[in-house]
Amino acid sequence: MDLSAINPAVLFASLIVAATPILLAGLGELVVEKAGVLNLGVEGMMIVGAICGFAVAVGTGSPALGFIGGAVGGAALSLIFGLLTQYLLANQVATGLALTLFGLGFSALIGQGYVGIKPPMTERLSFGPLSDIPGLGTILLRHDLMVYVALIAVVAIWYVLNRTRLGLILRAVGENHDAAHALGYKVVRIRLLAILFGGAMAGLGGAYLSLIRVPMWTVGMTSGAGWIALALVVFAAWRPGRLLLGAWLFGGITALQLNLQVAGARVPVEYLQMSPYVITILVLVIMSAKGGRALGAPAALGRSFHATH
Amino acid sequence: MVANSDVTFAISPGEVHALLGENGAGKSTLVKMIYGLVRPDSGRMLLRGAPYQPAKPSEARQKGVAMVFQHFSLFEALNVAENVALGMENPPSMRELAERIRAVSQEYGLPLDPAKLVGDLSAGERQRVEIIRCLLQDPKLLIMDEPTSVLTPQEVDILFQTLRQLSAEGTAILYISHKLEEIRTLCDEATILRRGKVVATCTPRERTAREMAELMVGQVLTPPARARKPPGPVALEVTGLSVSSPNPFGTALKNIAFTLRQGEVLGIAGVAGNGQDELLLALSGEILSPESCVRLAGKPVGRMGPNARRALGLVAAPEERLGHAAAPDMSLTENALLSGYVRKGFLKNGFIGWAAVDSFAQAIVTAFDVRTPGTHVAARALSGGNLQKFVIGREILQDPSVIIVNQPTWGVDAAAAAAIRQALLDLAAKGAAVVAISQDLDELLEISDSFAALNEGRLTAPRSAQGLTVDEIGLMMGGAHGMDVAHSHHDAQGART
Amino acid sequence: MIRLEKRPTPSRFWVAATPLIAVVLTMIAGGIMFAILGKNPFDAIRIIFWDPLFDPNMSAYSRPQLLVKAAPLILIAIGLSLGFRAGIWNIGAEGQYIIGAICGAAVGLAFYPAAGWYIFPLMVIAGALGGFLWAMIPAMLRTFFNTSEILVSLLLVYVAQALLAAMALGRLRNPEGGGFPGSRNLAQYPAASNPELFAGTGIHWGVVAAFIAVIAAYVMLQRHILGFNIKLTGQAPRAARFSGVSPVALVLICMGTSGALAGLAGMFEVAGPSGKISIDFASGYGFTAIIVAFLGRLNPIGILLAGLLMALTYIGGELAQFMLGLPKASIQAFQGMLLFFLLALDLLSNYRPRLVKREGA
Amino acid sequence: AAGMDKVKACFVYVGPIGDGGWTFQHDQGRLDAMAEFGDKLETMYQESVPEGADAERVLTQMALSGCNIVFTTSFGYMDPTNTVAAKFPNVKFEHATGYKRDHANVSTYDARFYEGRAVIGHIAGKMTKSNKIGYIGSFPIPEVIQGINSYFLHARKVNPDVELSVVWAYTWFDPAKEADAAKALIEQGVDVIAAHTDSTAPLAEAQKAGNVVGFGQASDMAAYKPSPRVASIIDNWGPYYIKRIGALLDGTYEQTASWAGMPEGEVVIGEITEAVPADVKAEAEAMIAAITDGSYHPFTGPIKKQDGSDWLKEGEVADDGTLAGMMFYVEGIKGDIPK
Ligand SMILES: Nc1ncnc2c1ncn2[C@@H]1O[C@H](COP(=O)(O)OP(=O)(O)OP(=O)(O)O)[C@@H](O)[C@H]1O
Ligand SMILES: Nc1ncnc2c1ncn2[C@@H]1O[C@H](COP(=O)(O)OP(=O)(O)OP(=O)(O)O)[C@@H](O)[C@H]1O
Ligand SMILES: [Mg+2]
Ligand SMILES: [Mg+2]
Repeated sequence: MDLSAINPAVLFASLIVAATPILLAGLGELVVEKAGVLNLGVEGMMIVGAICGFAVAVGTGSPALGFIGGAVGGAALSLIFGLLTQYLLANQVATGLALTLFGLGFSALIGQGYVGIKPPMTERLSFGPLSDIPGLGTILLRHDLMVYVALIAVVAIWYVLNRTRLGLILRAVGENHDAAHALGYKVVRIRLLAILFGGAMAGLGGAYLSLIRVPMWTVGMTSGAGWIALALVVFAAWRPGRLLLGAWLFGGITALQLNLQVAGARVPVEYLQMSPYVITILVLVIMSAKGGRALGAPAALGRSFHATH
Repeated sequence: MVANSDVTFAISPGEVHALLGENGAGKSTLVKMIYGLVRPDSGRMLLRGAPYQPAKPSEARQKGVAMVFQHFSLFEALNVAENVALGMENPPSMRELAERIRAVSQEYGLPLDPAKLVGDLSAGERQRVEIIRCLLQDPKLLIMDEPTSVLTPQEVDILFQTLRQLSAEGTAILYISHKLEEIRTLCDEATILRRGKVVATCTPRERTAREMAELMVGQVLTPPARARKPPGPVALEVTGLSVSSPNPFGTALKNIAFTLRQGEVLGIAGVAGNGQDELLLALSGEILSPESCVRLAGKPVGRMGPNARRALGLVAAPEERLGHAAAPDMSLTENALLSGYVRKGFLKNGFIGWAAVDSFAQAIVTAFDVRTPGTHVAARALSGGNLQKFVIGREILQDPSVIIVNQPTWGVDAAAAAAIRQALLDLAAKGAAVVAISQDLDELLEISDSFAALNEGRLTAPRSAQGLTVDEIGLMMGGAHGMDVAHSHHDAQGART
Repeated sequence: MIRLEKRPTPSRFWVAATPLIAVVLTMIAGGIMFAILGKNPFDAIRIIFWDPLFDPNMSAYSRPQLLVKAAPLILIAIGLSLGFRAGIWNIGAEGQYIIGAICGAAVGLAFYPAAGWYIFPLMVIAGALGGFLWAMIPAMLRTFFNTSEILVSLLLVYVAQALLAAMALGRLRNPEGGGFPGSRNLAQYPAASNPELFAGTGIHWGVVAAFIAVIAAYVMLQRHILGFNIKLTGQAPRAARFSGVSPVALVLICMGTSGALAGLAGMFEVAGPSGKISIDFASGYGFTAIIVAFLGRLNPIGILLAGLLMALTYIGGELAQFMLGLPKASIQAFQGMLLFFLLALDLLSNYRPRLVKREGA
Repeated sequence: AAGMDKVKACFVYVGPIGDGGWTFQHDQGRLDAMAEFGDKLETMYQESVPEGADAERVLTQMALSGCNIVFTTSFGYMDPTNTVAAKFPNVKFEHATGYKRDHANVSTYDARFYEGRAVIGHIAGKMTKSNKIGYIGSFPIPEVIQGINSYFLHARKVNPDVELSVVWAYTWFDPAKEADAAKALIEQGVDVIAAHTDSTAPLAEAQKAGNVVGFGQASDMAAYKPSPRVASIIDNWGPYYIKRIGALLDGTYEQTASWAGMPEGEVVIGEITEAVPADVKAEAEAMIAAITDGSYHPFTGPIKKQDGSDWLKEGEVADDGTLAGMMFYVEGIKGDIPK
């Protein structure tokens, strides 16, 4: 075993990339849940984003347009969820699960002609000699644009949620939809917009998988990333900053496990696979043991809103 | 159903105008139309001479209409400043807003910390948040829907001072309350609604409370009759009861103690949020306490749950009818089973004898004159008063030795309220002990033998109700609030005793 | 503008009519999709909904297979529906299903190659117990630490899947299997197999268990105080506490029952139709059952029908795939549409849509 | 047996035909057969059939709907295939990669992928600059171990300094994880990667790294030519399907256990690109020729096991039985096979 072969800076840089899809999708879901809506269909929206992004990028030759296509695809699918749960008052858990089922099938249908194709390459941003700074340069300055978009989104979403009126209204709707309605806020419309944003972010996450992280299109290629994004939101106690840490943890454990294997360490892989989930459960327990409000769950999460007048 | 039909009234600047009516008379619906939350099907409104038809609350706010809601429109997980900002059209930056909240709240004598979470505030402080939110917008018309139902008499005084100051500044105030004495103290004119229609207008100062009540109900009211009997042996004994609240924003009980004899009615006064809910829960068995803190006929029951206590003869009727005392979407028959199966023996090996349950429900409906198409009807389809009669009837017909009721006539029309009070007194006359928790002091004075007040989770020592004045009760209730009980105007309240 | 008014009581007519309308709408939308894919929509719809039931060549085999396919879905959904009614969200039935299968199989394999009548009953107990204990993890965490059971039960699915892989590759690997992952075939070990009860039908003990569960749940919800308490807790949790229901006990009972039933389903599946523990033994029954529970409106009879409907789309879908060369994805999308329509129309049983005229402002 | 005028052949696939790997190649084989036989062959297939209970039902339904021969293309279908075969003695069943033939109408078939691994091992040994080569393993089963051993033996043979890192992904197909595995190898200095998992993700990762090469797996993965994909191992099932369906048509069909490789055209090395030096390419082609004409067996002694004990003596050739159950590394590979 030669653990010295593992360069921590390189490992960290790669876990940042591994974390980007779940980070993007998790951020979207965080906003959705802050508005009081539980959308379990992240996996479905991600994979539709993956194929839409892939198809557009292949069709136009432009990864940038691809990402826009992915976002649009994810948002379009989330619109179904929005209409069903917000206007037709369908149960959010069941609708979310149905969305995932539909998304997996639908993406495979669209994707029939895209198997085995290589998408246009997304260039890494160039920071010139800065990228060669040992440590920090390796970790932070050798990525593609979307990695930075995701990191900026963390800050932007934190800022909007906590420092702007828009964020205040969004949180108010998620806390107490009846009171928000009484004050004249359009609960359903705000939630629908949040759902669309969540869909777009999940779509971006999916497109990142199919355009950069993997990059290819295959049926079912998200293989559970959407579910991880959901777990992340809870892990993060609905805080964007902690979501970033969580994404690195989830992205990191697989990367670390594989690196240890390469270095020749004897790792019980089957059991290590469980570790991010077990760790998340432990974190959940610790946080919830601290008391209800430390958890920060929006009070109206998952409840349907129907104005009586 | 028509909530309001053909309602006409006018209010001038600086006037405090009362809107009176039974529950469900349509008061809230009317003011929601003025605030732009509900659209009228026909008719017109004029604001300062100009046609006024707000499509949404923000439009009403822009035109200078502000409203304090009957059911708080606050967000517990947000802080005071954020809550205020949500109710304003163009709030300044958070820092500036916090400054203004501090300034305005000082100016009107309603101190508030803008950074505190609303969830951590008392009911009175929450009320202030709603009021400050309105004041910050310099309203031309301020609507207040039952603002005092959760305030101590002293807090009410402070509020009235504020309102008088506002009306002196030219703000028109539309004031809704069921507390007729308050209306007499505060309001210049009153419009009385019944079943959505204006039935009368009057000048409150020139009428007695009873006269106004009879206008609202449309019938003559008689106070309940009672036969006094010497009390029997101790039925319920509470000593050193301290429990924390199951609700994160609730009030813990601190060292509660009282003794209650058979045939006795103990009235417990207190403003909402001072531990009434918790007291009922601790007595009924929903919150457990150390074994000997609660004794039923000498037997320690502190660690017993509701059903074990029911088996021993203690029943309870919580304040919240829909959701606590009754399940809204379940039928009356199912709701009769809800608390009745232990004492009525409806179960065999856990299997339910539905026929017996239904006849019990029928019996309640008949005995308590519950107006309903049948026992198959869902609880939420009943009017508030009828459901309350059902709930109280369900407990009384179980033949309890001790009954705990919280707000037994809250939101119930006068006739039904009288019937409920009479039923409680009849039960006491048969030898049961009654604990009546209420915010309605007149009600307590009417039915109690002894009297105590709950105040931030502490109970004053019970004293005989004989010769007690509302003023004294007010002091018992508000004493520990630490507010300056400055000047008060008890002229009107004096008339009540 | 359309406004929704809550009905005082759910409409019986619409409760019965909405699933039928949803199926018809799905046939139309699905037909359009099949036509776009270049297949005859009428053939496709006929093969999915008609042939498994009535095709002379197929139906003798397909009809009992409907029960076989629906049985685990129904068994799991019945358990879940109890919790869902009480507001307890176990969405990790997939994990409990896997653990039930592992435990049941492990007990059976531990006796290999002994014979004995007691082996299969012991496996049944082990399967139920495994699922029960796995469900107790989120239940305990919820009652003692107030941790969201939704998240914990879901996360435990991934742990269970990793355990399944570890078992298929390690402990339970068939020593005579040429090193391939996967256990011995229990179906070929008579003492431990969940046998076909009626020759040629494939019907096994799991189908029987599903029917027993439906009847038991129906009786309990209608006539037993436990069922009443479950409904009460879901509709009005505070009223339930007033009534004397212990929320802790209820969480444990509901989670435990759903876990045990999911574990049983897994155990019957591994000892019968599936035969062995393998890496991809889990086929998503635990998640599909959630949808089945909602489609059945959390009512045992409804769940029975919903389970059969889902099974029909699976089996009919399979037929359509190889008869018409439809891609599997189109069947998944078709199922998704069916669920969307069912969920969307559910509204009509509880709300009445009203057209309201708006006055010109 | 009598021949048939027309055959209906049915295929059961474990993944979607859009997986670009294992299932895709089986479906290519089906298409080859259709092209070969035209009107005389009708085919049906079903994709993404889970290996448990559903397989048995799908097989039964296929038999009921008139299939004459059913190809079940994954190891996990072994038991269902044999069970259903018992009920339909007139239908032929062909199970890929398994070993159970409980009934006269069940045959098995597999391919000698290790022959291809020998060729790419040779290329890897020659092309590595860091002397570190990598292998992404799916599951520790004999088929994969054969591949690892063959790859390493032939790399070592031409480059005594070569070191092999094996990463177990515990999946046949999970693009993101495969990408991570490739990345982990690359970050620790590996510059030639072979994979026994099915997606192109490792190649894409190699491309990002720039100076790393790899090989197409299962399918040609031509999109990554000429580099990083410098060669590929193609599963080519067409010849086998054509042979078996043809036998059914002309009445020569018999139960078999087929384990074919390069000589039969079932294992094909895809184009060796110009990124490979000409001399290396020539050596690789010579090895292909030798294996194809039967003059060279990739496991020819002397070979020692990892623990130093003798396995094959000078000139001795491994027997199929040992290969089929191979659960040991050869000498020189570091690390253990996970248990
Ligand atoms: N848009 C509407 N159309 C018809 N009926 C309505 C409408 N909105 C409310 N109602 C009904 O009108 C009645 C009056 O309700 P409202 O809340 O105005 O009473 P209230 O006088 O404020 O009573 P309380 O004293 O209990 O607050 C209720 O029965 C309510 O259900
Ligand atoms: N959704 C509904 N649909 C039809 N009728 C309803 C609905 N909700 C309430 N009602 C009816 O409206 C009437 C008014 O209910 P409400 O609770 O406002 O009565 P109320 O005037 O307050 O009576 P009380 O004085 O007894 O409380 C009741 O008779 C009730 O049956
Ligand atoms: Mg009102
Ligand atoms: Mg009322």
